[in-house]
Amino acid sequence: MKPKVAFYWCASCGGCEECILDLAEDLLPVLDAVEIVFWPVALDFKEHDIQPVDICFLNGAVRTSEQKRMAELLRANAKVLVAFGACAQLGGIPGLANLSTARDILETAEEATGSDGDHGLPLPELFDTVLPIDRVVDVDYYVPGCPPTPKIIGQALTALLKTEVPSRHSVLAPEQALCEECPRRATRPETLALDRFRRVADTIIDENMCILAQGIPCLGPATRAGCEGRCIAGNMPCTGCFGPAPRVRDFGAKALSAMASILAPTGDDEITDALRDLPDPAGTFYRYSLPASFLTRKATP
Amino acid sequence: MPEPFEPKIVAFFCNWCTYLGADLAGTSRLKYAPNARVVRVMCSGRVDPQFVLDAFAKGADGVLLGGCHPGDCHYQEGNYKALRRFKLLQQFLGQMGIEPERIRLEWISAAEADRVRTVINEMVETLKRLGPRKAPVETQFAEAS
Amino acid sequence: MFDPDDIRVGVYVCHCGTNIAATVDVRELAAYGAGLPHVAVSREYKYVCSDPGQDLIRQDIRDHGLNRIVVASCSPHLHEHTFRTATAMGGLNAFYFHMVNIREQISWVNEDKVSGTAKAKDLLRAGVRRVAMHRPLERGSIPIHPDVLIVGGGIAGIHAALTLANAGKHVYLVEREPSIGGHMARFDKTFPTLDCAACILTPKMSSVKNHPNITLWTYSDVSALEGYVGSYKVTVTRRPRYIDESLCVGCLECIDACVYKQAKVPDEFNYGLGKRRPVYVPFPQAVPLVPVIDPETCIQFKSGKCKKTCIEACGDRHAIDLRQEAKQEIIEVGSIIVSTGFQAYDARRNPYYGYGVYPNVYTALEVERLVNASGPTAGEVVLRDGRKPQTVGIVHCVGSRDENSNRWCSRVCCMYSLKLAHLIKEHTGAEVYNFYIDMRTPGKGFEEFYQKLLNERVHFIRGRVAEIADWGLDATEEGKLVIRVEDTLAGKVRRIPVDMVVLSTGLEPQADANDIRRLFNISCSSEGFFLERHPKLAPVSTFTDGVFLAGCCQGPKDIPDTVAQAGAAAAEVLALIDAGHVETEPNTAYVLDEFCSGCKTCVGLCPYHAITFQEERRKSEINQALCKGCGTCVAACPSAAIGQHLFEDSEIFEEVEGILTYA
Amino acid sequence: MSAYSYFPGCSLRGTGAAYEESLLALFHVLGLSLTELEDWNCCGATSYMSIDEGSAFLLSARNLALAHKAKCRDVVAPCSACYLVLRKTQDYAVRYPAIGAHVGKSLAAANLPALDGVRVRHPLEVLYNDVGADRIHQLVKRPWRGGPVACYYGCQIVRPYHEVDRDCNPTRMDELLNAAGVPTVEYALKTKCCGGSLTGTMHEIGVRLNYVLLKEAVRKRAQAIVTVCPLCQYNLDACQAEIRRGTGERYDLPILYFTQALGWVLGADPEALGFSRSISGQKSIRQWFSTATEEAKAYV
Repeated sequence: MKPKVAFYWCASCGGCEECILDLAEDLLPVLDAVEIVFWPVALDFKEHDIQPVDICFLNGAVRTSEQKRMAELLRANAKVLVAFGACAQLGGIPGLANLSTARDILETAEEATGSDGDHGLPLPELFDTVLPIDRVVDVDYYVPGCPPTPKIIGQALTALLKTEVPSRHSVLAPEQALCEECPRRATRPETLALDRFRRVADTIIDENMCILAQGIPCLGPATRAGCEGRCIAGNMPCTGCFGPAPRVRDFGAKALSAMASILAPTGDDEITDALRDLPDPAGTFYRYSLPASFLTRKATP
Repeated sequence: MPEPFEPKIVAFFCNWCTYLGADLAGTSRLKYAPNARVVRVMCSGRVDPQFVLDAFAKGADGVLLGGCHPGDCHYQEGNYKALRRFKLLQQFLGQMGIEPERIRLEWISAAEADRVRTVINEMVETLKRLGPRKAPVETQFAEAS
Repeated sequence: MFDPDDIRVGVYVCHCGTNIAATVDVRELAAYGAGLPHVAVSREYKYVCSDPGQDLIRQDIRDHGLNRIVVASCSPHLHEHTFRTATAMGGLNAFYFHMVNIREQISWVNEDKVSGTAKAKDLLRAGVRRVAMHRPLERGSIPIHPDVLIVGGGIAGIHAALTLANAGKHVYLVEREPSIGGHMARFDKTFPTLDCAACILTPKMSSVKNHPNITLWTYSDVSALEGYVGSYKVTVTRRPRYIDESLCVGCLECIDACVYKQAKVPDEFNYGLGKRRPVYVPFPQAVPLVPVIDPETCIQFKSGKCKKTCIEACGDRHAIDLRQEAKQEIIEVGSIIVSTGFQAYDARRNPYYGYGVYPNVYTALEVERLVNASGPTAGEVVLRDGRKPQTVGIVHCVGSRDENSNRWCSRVCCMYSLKLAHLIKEHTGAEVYNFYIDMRTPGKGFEEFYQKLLNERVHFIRGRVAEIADWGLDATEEGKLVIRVEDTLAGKVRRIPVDMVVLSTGLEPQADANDIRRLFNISCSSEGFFLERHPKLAPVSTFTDGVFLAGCCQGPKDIPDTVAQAGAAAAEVLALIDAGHVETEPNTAYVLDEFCSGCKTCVGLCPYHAITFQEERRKSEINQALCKGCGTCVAACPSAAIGQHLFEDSEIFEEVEGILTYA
Repeated sequence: MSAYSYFPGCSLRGTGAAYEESLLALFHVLGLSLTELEDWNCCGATSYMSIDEGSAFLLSARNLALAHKAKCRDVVAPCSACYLVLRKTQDYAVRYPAIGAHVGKSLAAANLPALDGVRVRHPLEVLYNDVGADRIHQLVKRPWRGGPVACYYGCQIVRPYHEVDRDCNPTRMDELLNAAGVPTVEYALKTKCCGGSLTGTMHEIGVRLNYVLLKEAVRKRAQAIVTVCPLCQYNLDACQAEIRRGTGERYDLPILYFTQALGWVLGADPEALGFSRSISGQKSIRQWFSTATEEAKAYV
């Protein structure tokens, strides 16, 4: 009989669900191979429909009491729990909420909507801190990406459906960083000494040249490969959605270190000047991974 | 009554200048505050920002980086790399609600024993004024859940 | 019997007599150590570095199957090597050892025992956690190139060069002046024996010149240095002297033939007390005895309209080459001795002593030239106007032991002031007054020399001179220099009129000591003299392997001490050369291919070009011989694909963890 | 150009009137505004400082506080004694917490602000740093018709504080005068004692000290001594007659303030420079500083 599969989303944009459908015709063999027993986004499922499954693909981060409960519930019912996509693996874009507090966020929202905060029905509690799935429940595998690419998903599925499965806690993507498969690899000079960093907004990026070499902080060197350099192909720098390379403990710190290292200036003021167009290190280096970083969130009184 | 706050400082000292400066402070019997814990690295350029963030995450109240004076690096220019990383890191720490005074990069030569004492004493004073670091995340999550 | 995968740490807390035990509770610390994870044995011992201490470690490794060792004692810079050896003797890999510094870092800098012990516990805990991560490592070894570079041809450089050359080693001696000899060549007599400086120095100078194992480059500077102990690549720039050393026979006819019939140029060697011609040798016994042409003053260079009588005089020797240009020599050496000497304190910095204002205020070095038979006055001690001085005042500690200039004692001034007092009295029969703060004569025969001077009726007045000026209160002071001083023995202020004042200026680092220091990658003490590796146990070594110190560049000292130190430096170099190789610290960085994405971030960062990018493999590769182990590439690698032996990320993370988590 | 607050002190309203007149005239031609500190009191110098230090500090602290209250950063104290005691108070209030507290308490009682933010300046150093020798040189209006002068700095403006000039061998007055075309001689006694108040208490010693100063100046062929301090000026000026009587040596040297010399060269009205107040050297003064001859020259 076919392995039972569940899909669920926590704090995420829904893109991870989308990308399952983006498999298009490749979806059909998947549907042959597995039996989907829980997929609230696609069909009407309720909490009580949850049943024991072989594999649960859980996307999105955890930022509410409800998401926490669902994660625990699904963990309990799944033989294999897969953290699916950047939010599930690292906290993702919602993780940037860790730069503020639940109260700030709610107040801003209520201000914007003119609501008095009394919603008349019990809403789940919004946590101060957004967390990746594995800070709430034990996770068996990770599928990186914002969102994961069809290729990565395909590989992940086949890997998981094999008889001898990959080692637990592993990330189902290549071991090296993106430069390894970057279409512009050859144009990366051996020695970089940038006078300063530049912004995408006010730079015309040469389509055939290493983007980092053009002074744009491209996180390709720090980011796990597997996406086939899609952003690069779109002439945009890598922003790190595939997360850290295997041996890295804090994605942003490593990316920051690498970027700072290839600057040329040596004087105090020259360095400050070189960093002028890099005003938001947190947003630049931790765009997808703040909740999974050492500091996890902004310190608040 | 509660014990007076004693800040914990993790110090990364380069092997050739600052660590020797600290050794000299020892042989010269200079007394200074006991709050700093020194980790020896070969060069300030070896200090991976991960170490600094890890130290803060694990509850350090301050992190002190010590290297050779510009132009004096035993490895020619490691200290410049340290300076660049430091400046960017300090900016990031600010965004994370960690006061800039909590991280300090100092050039201290093998001869500047007294500088070791002054810097550590100063930093301890500053940190006492700032008070303990704000509660680390786990407790916040515990409260939240 | 013991499972090798099971980590068994031995902890040894050293009392260092009372050095540690006094301010750290060693018993408590050892007990605490015993409670830490992985710790199988934890002891405290009076002197762990002693033989019994080391035996203890060796024995425990066997009896308790220890496979990691932590010693909490002094700085790793002092005894890390000792304990690694002990660990190895015990049959473990030497790098299964970690040292925790609780002396320089704690007991010597901390006031109370409670906080000291607490700090020690943190560091010990960190050490134990760290050592658990250690992995066995093998030391590399570098062959030592047998040739030696000596920088500075004063008595220190000369003595070291001869010692090494006589031992059959090839020496390159580089001197920036036109002749070797340094300050000593300017002295007349040497204290306390009063034997003639020239008589003992010049033979050594000429044997340097004639020694088959010595390549002597004067009028030259070391302009670049790369490499490391065993194989340094040195670039020496030889400034043009416009006379070909290989062709010149030292007849000096060119000098007599110079169109300048009178010597007009103040001559450097005599501190401007004498004159020289544009073509000159600094002094008659110069080595090499090859003149220099000074383009600043030579008419040919200034106007191009000289009869070039010097070239005529040189005739078919054709040694004079006015188109000569600076020449670069590139040499390979294995070790280096830095003996760049000192400079005398500039007496103008004490305006109240009137040097440069009153013509008859001299510095001691100037007077050395005056009393010197081969000096500008042929040994006549006369004032600028030619008079013989009736009374002379010698002022000690000018630019020494002074908050406002240099705080240190220059060590030689008391003795050379006595010497000059004796010589001046001998040459002129003048009344000589010494003004001193303390008489410091701690040396073989020094005190006796002082007594001798006292018997020669030289006056000694204890007190720091306040002022030297030419204004007089009465006839006795008219036309004299009046020395105002508090005579602290008589307890009154005195005014002493003299004809001549000698300022005993102190010794200080060369003006360009900092450039030299950076060139050779060595440190300075706070006063600017080069820093020895250890004040007692490694007085001629530096923190850069293969670079040694000799003479006053390391601190003020007299000739005997300088020569002794030069000998010591030569011995260190010989030991290095005869060992044939040095073992290197295995703290190099290396690339983990399976994680390297070929992003090239590291390649440009290495100051030693040890990292190359392997196009075909698309990986970076680190040359283990070239890597110095700074670890900057390790910190920079965005995929953490570079590791560093002895300083692995995991090891440092564990250390930090240990410091901050209360076990 | 910044505004300076002016602290005259007692001397410049007494024996040192010429100093005040020439200072004001000089600052005027230089276009520097000098406003007298309102309600100033005794600086607390000499007798106070040696008898009751505490009160001395309070006296000068009040002046500094007034300046601070009047929102002016620079207090110009021409009299060396005033300069020193004000400067010292400022320093000690910081260096010794006890004194700081004592001063602070009393100022608070008089609801005056603290001392911080006020700089004690001496006109010599103001001219040297804020105007500069080059500017002085450009502004020269009259030639110096006198002979070479000996610059005499006295003790208090160079010790123990070094803001005005180096403690031994100060040269800034020489530099300014030379820039203004006034020749100076090498004068070894430039910071030696002028006898201070000894001329009043132990007269012979005071006079002897001045004799030494004059003798050396003459020996160095100086035809006048230029000072920065009313007490120095007074001692040197007033002692000469007595020294002539005592020694039979003929001393008749003009003892000028540097502000008089510079004021003349920079074209200030000679009448406003207080030359007439000098005791000694009247003859030379009349020769050197009369505009009559100058105008006469203008015709030929």
